[in-house]
Amino acid sequence: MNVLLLICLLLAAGLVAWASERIRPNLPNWVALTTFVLATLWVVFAWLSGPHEGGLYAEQFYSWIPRFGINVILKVDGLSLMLIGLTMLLGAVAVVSSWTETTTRRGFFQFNILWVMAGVVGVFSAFDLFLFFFFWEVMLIPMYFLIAIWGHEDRSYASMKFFLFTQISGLLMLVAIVALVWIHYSTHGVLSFDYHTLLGAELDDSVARLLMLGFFVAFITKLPSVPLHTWLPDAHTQAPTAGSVILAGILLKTGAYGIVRFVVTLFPEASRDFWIYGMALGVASILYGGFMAYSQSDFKRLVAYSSIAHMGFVLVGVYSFNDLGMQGAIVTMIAHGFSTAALFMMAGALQERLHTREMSKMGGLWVKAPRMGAVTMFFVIASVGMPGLGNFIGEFLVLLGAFQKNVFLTICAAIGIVVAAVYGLSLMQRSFQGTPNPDVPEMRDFAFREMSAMIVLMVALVWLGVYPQHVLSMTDAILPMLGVAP
Amino acid sequence: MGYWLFWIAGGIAILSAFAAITRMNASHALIYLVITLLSIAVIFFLLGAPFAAALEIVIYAGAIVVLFLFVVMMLNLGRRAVERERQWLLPGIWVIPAIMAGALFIVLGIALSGSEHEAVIEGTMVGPKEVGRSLLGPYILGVELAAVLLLAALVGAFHLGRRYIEERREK
Amino acid sequence: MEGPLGIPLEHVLYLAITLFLIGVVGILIRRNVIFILLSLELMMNASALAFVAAGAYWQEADGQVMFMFILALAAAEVAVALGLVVQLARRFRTLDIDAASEMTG
Amino acid sequence: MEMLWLVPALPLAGFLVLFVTEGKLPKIAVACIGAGCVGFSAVVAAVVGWEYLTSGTDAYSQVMWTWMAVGEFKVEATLYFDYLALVMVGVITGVGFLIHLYATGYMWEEEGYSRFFAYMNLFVFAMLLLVLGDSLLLLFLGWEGVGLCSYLLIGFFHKDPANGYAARKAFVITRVGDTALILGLLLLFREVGTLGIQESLETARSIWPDGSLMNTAIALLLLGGAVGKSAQVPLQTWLPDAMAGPTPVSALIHAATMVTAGVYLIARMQGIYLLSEHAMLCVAFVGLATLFIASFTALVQSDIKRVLAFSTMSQIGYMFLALGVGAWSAAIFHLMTHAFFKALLFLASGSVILSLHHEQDMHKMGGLWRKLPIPFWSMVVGSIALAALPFTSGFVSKDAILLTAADAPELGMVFWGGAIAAAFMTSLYTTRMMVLTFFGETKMEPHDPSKANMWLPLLVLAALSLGGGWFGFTVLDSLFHDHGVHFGLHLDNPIAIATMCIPLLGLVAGYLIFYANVFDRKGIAESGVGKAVGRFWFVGWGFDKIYDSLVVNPFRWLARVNKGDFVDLLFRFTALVARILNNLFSISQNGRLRWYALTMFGGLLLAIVFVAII
Repeated sequence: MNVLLLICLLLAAGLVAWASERIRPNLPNWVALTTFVLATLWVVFAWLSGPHEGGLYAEQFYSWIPRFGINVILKVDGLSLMLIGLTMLLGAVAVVSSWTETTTRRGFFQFNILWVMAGVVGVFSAFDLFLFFFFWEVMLIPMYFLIAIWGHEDRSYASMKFFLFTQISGLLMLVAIVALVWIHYSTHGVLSFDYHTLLGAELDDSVARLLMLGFFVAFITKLPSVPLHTWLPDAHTQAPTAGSVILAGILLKTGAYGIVRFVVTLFPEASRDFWIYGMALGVASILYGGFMAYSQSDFKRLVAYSSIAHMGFVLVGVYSFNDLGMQGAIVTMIAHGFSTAALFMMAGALQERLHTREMSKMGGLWVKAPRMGAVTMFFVIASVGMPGLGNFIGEFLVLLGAFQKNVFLTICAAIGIVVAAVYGLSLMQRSFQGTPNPDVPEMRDFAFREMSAMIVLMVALVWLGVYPQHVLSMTDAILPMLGVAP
Repeated sequence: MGYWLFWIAGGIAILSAFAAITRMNASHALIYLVITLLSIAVIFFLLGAPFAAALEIVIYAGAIVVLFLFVVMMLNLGRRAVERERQWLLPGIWVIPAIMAGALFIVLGIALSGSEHEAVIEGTMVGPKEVGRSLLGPYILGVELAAVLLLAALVGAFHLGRRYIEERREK
Repeated sequence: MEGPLGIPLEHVLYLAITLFLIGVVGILIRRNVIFILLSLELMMNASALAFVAAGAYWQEADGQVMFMFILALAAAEVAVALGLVVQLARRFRTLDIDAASEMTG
Repeated sequence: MEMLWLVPALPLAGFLVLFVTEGKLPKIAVACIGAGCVGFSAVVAAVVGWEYLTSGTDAYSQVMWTWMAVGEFKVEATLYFDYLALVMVGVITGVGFLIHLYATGYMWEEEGYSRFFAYMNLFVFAMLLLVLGDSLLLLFLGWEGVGLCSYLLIGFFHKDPANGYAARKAFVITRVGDTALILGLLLLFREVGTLGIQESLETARSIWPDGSLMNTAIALLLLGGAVGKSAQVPLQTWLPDAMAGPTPVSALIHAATMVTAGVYLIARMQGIYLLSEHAMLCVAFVGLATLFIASFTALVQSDIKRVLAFSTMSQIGYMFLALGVGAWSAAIFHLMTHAFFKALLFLASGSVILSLHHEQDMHKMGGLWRKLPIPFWSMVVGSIALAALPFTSGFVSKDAILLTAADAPELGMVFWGGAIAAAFMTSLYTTRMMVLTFFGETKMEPHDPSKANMWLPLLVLAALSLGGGWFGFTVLDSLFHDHGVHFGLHLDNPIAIATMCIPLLGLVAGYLIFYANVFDRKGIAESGVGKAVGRFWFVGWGFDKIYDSLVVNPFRWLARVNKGDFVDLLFRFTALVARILNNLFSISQNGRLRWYALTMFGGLLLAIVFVAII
């Protein structure tokens, strides 16, 4: 599997999709969908054919700017492959979900989606810090366009907020990257942005802590964790459905991935000393996110806050520094990708039908659209953490891992499960159950197109919940690399 | 001798420059500007830069200011413009610029008088030949850039003027 | 020209400063665009004078080269600026520079 | 016994079929699938049980697949079948099938027929997984699964927001208990290193031969889970509201099976509890408190299903008491008999309710005994079993509990006294319920909807309620290896005689008070003290109010106040400062050329002065 080829494919497909709008307005959708389905199959094929020596599924090296030690180093290990697979699958789902929603400038719309995805794939596979930062920015700007052009009523505020938060935190990371490279250069005399070279950088404790914080802040902004989360509810709420799906399903994962791949490994000592803060932030996210989710009356906003709570589990898991927590964090990332993406699709479908996201204007929708009700119920239950579905596996493993580290914080995190039940069921009650709202017009139920996307996600969640071993064994091998004892 | 010539020309330049910025009638002001330019040309000549002096007269006084005059004539300002100038140029408007200019003069004067050794210009002639050598030698890049600048100005001026002409034609 | 001229460099620079400041004051007190451009020409000449004086002091051609560049600059500036003046006069029916103050922050 | 996996798989298949067909099947097919798969499951369970009993092995386990494995943490999806599982599976599939059968008639007229049976089948699947799972995590899967189905079925009539509220209340409150359970699992794994039930019990015995603080902590955390699920004090408030669900649901989930999951959990983990006296004591006191509180509350309810709900709570309290005093077999036995007679009571009351067009207020019923003979006689049988009149199944099991409790060291008489007082109250409220419902003047004219599929389960359950006690003598006593539990009649012991007679006394008292009106009942109820006490009992001793004012209302208030997210204020403030500065500076950006020139000149002046000074 050649990752660069995959990225180029996505970039090229973006251009083709943009151009194809002139032939027929619906053609960009087909181009994007085909690309994502093919890419998904490609990833699945790579997965089935197994890793090469050294546990890598792909490895590419191209010289880029040799003078500064910047190269195109792309590697795909189990974690990366899984996240890339998730990305491609959710890409297809996002395209399906916005099939009829977007009516203006579809070509440019799909172009942006494809380019975001290209950036994300790059982020998940770049093993050169400069390249990583490059892709980090590549995925940011099309996303900004997606929100700013096709968003809802408050889009300019939301997109600007999104942009500023991620950009400023990204700059912090850039500073940290450059400083790290410089320090490595001044001690070893080798100017290199290569991840594996930089792993050997010898840093003072205080310096390492500062640099680690630079990365950490960038990633928890993206994750996001309390208190840097406030861009997310606005961005999610205002983004078009596909944008929300991508944001929640994938872009948040880049933050988590960054922590796992870079913060923990590049600064092992500093991160280990930092565990209590990381974990506490995670717990704060869980509780505060859940609490805020309950207080929302906007369907999408509620789901957005619930994402914060779920990503808190990731943070807790990573900072438990053991195999259970780490694996739990990874499974949570994947499962959250599926469940929340589906809920955002549901919010989008409701908005398309009812032209509102306000739950006080819904109520009793089950009567009108039983399929949508059942599907929503499924995903609400999944995100509440029902055993047998993916989210539970992740959250339980996280709790199990965290419990070894700190009992008190684990208890607080476990309370988050109760809060999840409170907001999840309140979402269900306010939108689909209760007295049917007489003001709600007749709405059509899910048809084949939407249902098939949902079924894919449902099957994925059940699979993850009943047999998570596929995912667990893929990341098992790389746990030592992530600084976690197996 | 040269020194006195210099100050005579310089005094004329200052006086006429002052007159140029205070006149109400634009044409008169431009004529005063020409006088300033000519006195500066004299100074150039005294300083041993005959080529610069010639260009000052030919291009500055001869071409640029004439261009000004053309525009002034084209706009056909007349007596009412003079009246309006009189209304605009109130005595109060002088205060702040004058204070600041005075301050700057004092500061620069202090800075200049601070130097120890006497720097005296000998007045040795540096002729067109040296200037040409220098221009097309080390400064060739500057010349190219100046050419680009002039081209840009040409295009810009053409663009601005063309719109004017077209709009007139429509009327 | 032969022989020692005997003009102190400072004096030439005083002259240049004086002319420059007159130009500045001109810009600040006039509202008519033509006068502002005229003041601008004065300032440019003042700086050109400083260049040429410095070049003469060192007995090098560089001062005059700079003068040439200033000349080119002035020519370009005048060409565009006068085009703008014509447009301004047409559009606002006045030469008052304050009339064209729409480009606010 | 290889067919064991089929037992849970059949209901799951039923659920999947009903789920996928989205209610497009005809009702008759839905009924066949819904009840049929549970019936088949019961048959398979019977076969497996028979093989198990005849094989003479202690336990049989069936590994299906490795659920997850991370480092040392490994969870197998394993089914484990032993005596305890046998009883539980028998109750779940047997009683479950009867209730499904009943529900095919009861729900016939309702919307969402298929959805109902899908949920019911899913419930049976989850419940079976709960009792068959050999890993605590698998148990937890079933545990949450039944909680989910309970939520779905309580809120089955989702158009009424009150039902939705009751459903959410049930789910959230049990979730509180579940959180304790999860923490228990975490602690167990940390201390013992496994979540396999048998494995962990063995390890616990070997590493804590004399018990330890950790052991007690684990036991108490598990108890927390059990308390939530089994509606015991202090997490009991959800059960009465859960009666918003259709009556078969109340019978299956909120009487016969799910609410007894806590009892099952403690019985299953008895190895942990046996090592900790304090934990045992806690279990006993939880049971005692619940049975006491609930039986008083049941006396003043007017909704027939709420009476039964409080009665369920108090009966489960008996089971907890039994667990607490170490009478494991008596607890499980009472679980079984309670499943019989409480299911019977619910189904019979369901028939009454259905015939009165969903009227549940007992004060509006009366005089129905002639008009609804089958429900009436079923209720009579159920009532006497509930009141533990001699020779009914309820008597056998409850007697065993009370006598064992009386034998408990030190606190024996406390346990016995509390329990027997509650038993008296049980007779009293049962009588009241029967009198109000079936005797007196007829206030509403019933229509009898009874069909064979509805009265047949009643008959079977009535027979089991009467004769189910024989299981205790014949089978159970020999299966559980705990001795010192008193099954049978003990006429030589005054306590035993009192235990037998006091329920009878209650019956007589009930007859005198509610039927013969010997006392001025109204006068007492309307006097100041009577009113206050009545109200206090009626609201279930005020637990709801306490939780509302301590937790629910503050949470809601905070949620309302903080809807805008106060953290965002920080960032909004930053943005505001930037905007104010922007406005400030854009004043200078006024588009006036001479102003710009002046400021430039000023800046130049400053710069030169600055340089000159330096």
